[in-house]
Amino acid sequence: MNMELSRRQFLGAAGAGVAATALGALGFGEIEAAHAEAIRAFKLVSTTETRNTCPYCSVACGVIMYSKGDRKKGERAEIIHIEGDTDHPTNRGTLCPKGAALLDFVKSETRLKYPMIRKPGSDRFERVSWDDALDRIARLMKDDRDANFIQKNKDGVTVNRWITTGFLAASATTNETAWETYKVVRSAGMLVFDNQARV
Amino acid sequence: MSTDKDYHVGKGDSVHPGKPVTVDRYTGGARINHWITATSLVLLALSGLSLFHPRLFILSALFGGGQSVRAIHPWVGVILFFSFLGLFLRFWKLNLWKREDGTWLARVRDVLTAHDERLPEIGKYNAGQKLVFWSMSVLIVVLITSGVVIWDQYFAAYTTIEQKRWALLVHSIAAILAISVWIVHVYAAIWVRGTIRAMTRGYVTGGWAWRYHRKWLRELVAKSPTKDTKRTAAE
Amino acid sequence: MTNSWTDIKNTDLVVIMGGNAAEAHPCGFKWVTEAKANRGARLIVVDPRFTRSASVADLYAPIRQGTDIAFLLGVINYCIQNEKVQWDYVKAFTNASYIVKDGFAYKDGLFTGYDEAKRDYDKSTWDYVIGVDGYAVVDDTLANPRCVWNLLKAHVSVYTPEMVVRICGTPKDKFLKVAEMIGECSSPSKAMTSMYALGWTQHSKGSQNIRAMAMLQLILGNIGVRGGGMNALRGHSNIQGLTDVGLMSNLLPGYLTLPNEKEVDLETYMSTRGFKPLRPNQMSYWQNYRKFFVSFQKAMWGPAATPENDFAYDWLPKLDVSGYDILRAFELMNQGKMTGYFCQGFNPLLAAPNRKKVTESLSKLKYLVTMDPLDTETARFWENHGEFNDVDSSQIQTEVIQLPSTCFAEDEGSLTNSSRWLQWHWPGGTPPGEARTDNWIMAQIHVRLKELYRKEGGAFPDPIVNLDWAYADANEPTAEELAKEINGKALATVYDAADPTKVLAEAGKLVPGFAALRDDGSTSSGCWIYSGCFNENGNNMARRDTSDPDETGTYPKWTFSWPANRRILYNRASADLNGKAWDPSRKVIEWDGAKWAGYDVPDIAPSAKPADVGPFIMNPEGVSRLFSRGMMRDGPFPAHYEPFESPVGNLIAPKVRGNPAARVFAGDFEQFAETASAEFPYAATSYRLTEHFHYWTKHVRVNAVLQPEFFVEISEELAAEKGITKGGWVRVWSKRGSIQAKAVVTKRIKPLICDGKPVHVVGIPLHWGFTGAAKKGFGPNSLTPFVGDANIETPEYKAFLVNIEPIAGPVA
Amino acid sequence: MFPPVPNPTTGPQSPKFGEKDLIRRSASTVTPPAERQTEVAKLIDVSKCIGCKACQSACIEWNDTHPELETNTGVYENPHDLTPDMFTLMRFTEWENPETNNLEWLIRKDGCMHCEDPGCLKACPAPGAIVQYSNGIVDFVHENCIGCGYCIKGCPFNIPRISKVDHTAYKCTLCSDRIAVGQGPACAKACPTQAIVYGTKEEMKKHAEGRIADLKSRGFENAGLYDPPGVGGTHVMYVLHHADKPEIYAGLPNNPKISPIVEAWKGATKYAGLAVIGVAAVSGFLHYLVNGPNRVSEEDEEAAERFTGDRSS
Repeated sequence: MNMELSRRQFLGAAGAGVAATALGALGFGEIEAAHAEAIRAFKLVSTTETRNTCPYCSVACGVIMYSKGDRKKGERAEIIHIEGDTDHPTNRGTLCPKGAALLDFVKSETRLKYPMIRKPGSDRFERVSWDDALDRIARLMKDDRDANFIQKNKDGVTVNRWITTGFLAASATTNETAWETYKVVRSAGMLVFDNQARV
Repeated sequence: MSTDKDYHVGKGDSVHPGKPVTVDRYTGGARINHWITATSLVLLALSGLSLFHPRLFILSALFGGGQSVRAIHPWVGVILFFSFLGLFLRFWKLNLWKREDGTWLARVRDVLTAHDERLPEIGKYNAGQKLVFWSMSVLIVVLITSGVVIWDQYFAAYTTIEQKRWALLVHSIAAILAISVWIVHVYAAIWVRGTIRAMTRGYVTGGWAWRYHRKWLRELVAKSPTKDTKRTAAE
Repeated sequence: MTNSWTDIKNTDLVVIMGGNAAEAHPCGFKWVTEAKANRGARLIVVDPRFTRSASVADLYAPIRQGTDIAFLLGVINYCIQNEKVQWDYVKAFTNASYIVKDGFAYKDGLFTGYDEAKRDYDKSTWDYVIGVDGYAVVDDTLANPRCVWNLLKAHVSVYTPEMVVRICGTPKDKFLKVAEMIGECSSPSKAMTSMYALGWTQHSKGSQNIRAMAMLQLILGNIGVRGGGMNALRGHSNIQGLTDVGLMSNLLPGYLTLPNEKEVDLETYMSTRGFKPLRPNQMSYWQNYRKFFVSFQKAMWGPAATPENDFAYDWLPKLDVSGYDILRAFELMNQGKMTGYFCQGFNPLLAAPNRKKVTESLSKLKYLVTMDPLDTETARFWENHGEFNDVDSSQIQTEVIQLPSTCFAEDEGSLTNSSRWLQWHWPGGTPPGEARTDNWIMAQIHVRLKELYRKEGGAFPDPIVNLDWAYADANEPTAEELAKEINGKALATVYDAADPTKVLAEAGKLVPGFAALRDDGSTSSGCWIYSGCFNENGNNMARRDTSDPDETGTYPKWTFSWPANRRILYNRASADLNGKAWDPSRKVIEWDGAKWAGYDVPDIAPSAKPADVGPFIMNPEGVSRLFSRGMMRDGPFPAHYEPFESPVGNLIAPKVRGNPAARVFAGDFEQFAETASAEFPYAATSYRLTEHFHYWTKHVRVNAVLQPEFFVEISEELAAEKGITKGGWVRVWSKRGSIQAKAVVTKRIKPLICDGKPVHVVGIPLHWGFTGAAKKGFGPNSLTPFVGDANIETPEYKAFLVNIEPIAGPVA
Repeated sequence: MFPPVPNPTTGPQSPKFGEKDLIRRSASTVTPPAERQTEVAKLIDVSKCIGCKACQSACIEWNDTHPELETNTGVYENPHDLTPDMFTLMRFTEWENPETNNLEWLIRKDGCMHCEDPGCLKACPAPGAIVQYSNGIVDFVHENCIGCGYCIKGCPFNIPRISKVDHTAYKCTLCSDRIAVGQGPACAKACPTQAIVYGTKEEMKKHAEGRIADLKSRGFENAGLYDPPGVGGTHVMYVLHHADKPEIYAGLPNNPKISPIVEAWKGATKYAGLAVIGVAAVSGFLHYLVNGPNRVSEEDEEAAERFTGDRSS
């Protein structure tokens, strides 16, 4: 190990990557040999890298996700490791205890996989298809909007507001999702609209 | 009818007149007990030594590798402990120190040069055997105690690391001594011909008893019933 | 943040107050460590608890939660009394010399114009004297007793060190040391940075906490300079973005505001916006308001927004109240006035105050829709989890639809961090099961609703059916399409206003930035302040150039920083009236005789002469405000008010309870413990721990391991008094609820002596609930009061009253 | 800023060190390499540490361990101790400085120190279960480990832990797999404040000097480097604000060395022991050569017959 190399790599010498691959042909066997006794095989070898941003706090540290399979090639991609991006000016590769455990967020056992519906009075969720869930939502919205939309206030001023259905926007969705959400919510005339800025 | 002399003879010891005279020295139970102890002691020595010195690690192969040595050794230790406890209960009385033992010991030169005629008459055990008995008793207690302290798989939580360090040291030293005592024990049995038979067949010849443990023989004869069934060496 | 995380390395003094950067923003805190290690910067932490930030501080001063204004006005008073003022800066760049209307006064904790019934002010006197020339009257000598500076001097004079100590419980020597260290930063060659977060915002006077420090920073001349600034650490990864894009009841994107129902048409609406300059030569940038508004309307409704229909002005809903924030939403729900509610990645059951009220409110809905990658408590508010969620499902008639969304690793787009950097990220993993992106989900909702209106007609369908939805795939707009829409497009060719021969943007092209936006409908832009993020140069948010000339920490080519890729706001203020840097070693931009140039994009017209044009271009004055005119609901100066639940009365104005201008709903006043309550004697505060992030990471095995179980923190003194043992169980209850927790007994919390009597602090971390990998637990919000900040309604999570007792253990 | 740990490259690479660089191998001898690799070290600056546990998190993720979910026992340490699945642990101490009366929250990252003279390796009976590379890394080789726990007794810092699952010893590897391919340890890369830095031991010592100077300027006269000579120095070092009393940092040993008991056991006893056994065996053998067997003579038998005969006729 010598720091010269690591500094070079930090400066992002793309060549290093190439060189490493070139070494691969003869180098890989060596790794196996060397690892046979003690040193674990480097687990990121021949994984796909993807740049992302930590979704937690607003320091917004750069992270690199390592996956088996490449989404860009339309493959199924399974993320096997996430660590800080040293090229990122703010975090310089460092991560906090949350960021350093992002893999377990992606793979959390309580990640949601299917749309669910809980009927009034029921004590459980039941799985539904996306179509049924979304049609149901649109129907519920329209019925409420049609029933409670206020076009003019008592002074006859056009107010076009809908205040019986509200929307609580997230805090980790992208700006693009936020903008799309804004369009959808405002165009429907919703005023009960807030985000997590306050909490 | 027990007298103060009784404790020179063991349960089941008896003499059979004839040509040659035979003398029962160990019952079947005693012999089984002894051999269990012996086997476990050997296994312990071998497995223990494999962890004691790198050069001897090869011995662990006999047990299927270091992991199994680590797993087996303490359990064999437990077997040894209880098995030896059996021997102890059988023989501790007979191994109590006697006046003549001092004299015998004082003439150890004659012992080693086989001038048994110059030695005092000895009961069932001579001082040497008694020393082996008592040292083994002490060492095995030390070994089992220190052994439990370093039996991390089950007892790690009960002692400090410093205590475990001491235990390791004590355990290895005690083991060395035990092995040495064992060597003496085994050698003596080989050197004094006719001894091993006592632990294999359970009896010795009258001559053997007369030569090495005359006092024991006298007492056996004294307490033996007036008539005794003859037995030939042929049996 | 006015500055950026990386800029903090340039500071000489870091004041962490109202936040806990080391604990909540460790990787940002790195730059504090760098400043300490490389330029000998000092770190001050002022907090009720000895936090992780305090563990590496040079000076820690304890303070009772909710008394920050008293502390800060105390420091301002110290600076004024001890001449620790950067005079040139204050005179040139603040409204210190502006003359205030005669009617304005402050007495007994109230400013002029208070209406107790409305809990609101008539702010007409909170303004400058306007001269015959239509400009504000100023007195550069600061001799006029009615000038802002003299009013401020008088206003803070009551906050003597003695008074601060009585109110805050801070030991006098510690307070004076803090004031002294801060005072040193009035030198132009020294910069102090303020790092704050929800420790300041989550109070009934949160906005004024921040104003108080902002005023101090102006007096020290630390705004706009490298290593200075007001740096809001912010909470979630894109809370800055969601606020910028205006996802709030009363906002339009880019901090434009939604019309209220008095603003019957576009002209009336504009009449109260687009300010004219209050001093000669000033830029008063909001003069461009109409351009941004019209471009927004075009981005919403495209061709359907025409000059004839006031660019679809009427299609925007009009407010009848100040806003429908989360607290009002749950109040309305609780009154049975709401039918449906959507939670897009938000967990109000745990995140909103007074959980009992929240549960009751959700139970009164007809339908609730949640969209989240994780199984939130809110989605299961109807499910019985014993003591952790003791509800009767059969009695709850709310229909709940839970939609699985993708997480960061599986979607694409930009997030805006607290440095105002818009950073693009790429998807690297395949979503689990049938999880879909939020873009797809929102599109589906719109498309299906629109379809129903097309088929069935119904209440005023126009804004829905005419919503501009020209995406390649109407079912799932791509992040790129949306980003371009946010940046803005030239619908007709746009020419330079100064030189009509010069084309700024060809028709159909993306606009280069907001300077190209027009108010005639020839441009569109979803969020003007983001304009420039994705222009004809490409996706600037995806830039990864790490160059940083002279290592100033600017990183001008890394992603995109709003506005206009500017890294330090008000950076013109880093230079004096001649355009030279106050501190040559801290140069950001300088006037080279013809234009402004330097490391950063000038926050001023490049040709604006330094002596003529003030640095605070968004203000019609061109200067910053020590006196905020009518901009704040609760006063043009901050004043000390106790929390609504307080262990001691208001020593400044005994008659005033809480913030007199804060909104309190009818039912909620009864739910406050009275001041110095014997029933609820302890001052509680809620906060985050470094091992967890809000209510997400309890779903993350590793973080659950690092901090597995809910606990509260108390001092050794209180523990002894109550017979509470380390690691033992306690019950903590307020007037609104009760929780059970393990007790962490620590030296890091000490009783504070306030006005002669000890105040015990009870610390209550959040993070636990009844779903996820960690042990089931409660959160502080079963206890917190249902009241918010007077200006922006952030709930008062940081200061409330509780009682505590040891218990055998939770009843299973 | 100290040069951060570089991003990994995903292409196959030849390892920077391996078998050929062993300088010590437990219960066996190795022929040391012709030239020693540059010694590496991890420097933990306690005065920069904010106790965020990012190191623990990164360690778990990189090494794919699965620590148990415990409970809160009134302290911040979680897990409560090092375990076979938790190679590093933040230890928190609330210390009131008698000189200043200020509270100091001392937070120390505990874990393997990678001693130059490793007690674990000295105590280990299994050939090749513990190895030391010429760059200073002390690593456990699980295929060779027999789970005897001798390393625990040998370690002056109470670091190794035996897994109840596979009965082998676990501890920090200094991320040998990362270092082998020119990376730094996962904890060092993650550490938000660079309280953990990694490089050559010389670089680390130089970096420490600067840190110590800064601490002295802040009134910590006794700030210093913890690189205990008792174990020949370590490849994980601390910068302490109170280097004069390391014990206040959750019992960091003051001048640690391999326990004399272990030295005695693994030193003198080992040889003396075999000697004793040898002597016993040999002397028996010689005695036999000299004296031959000790036989019962005919006379003895007759005497016995006579004796028993008299009594029983």
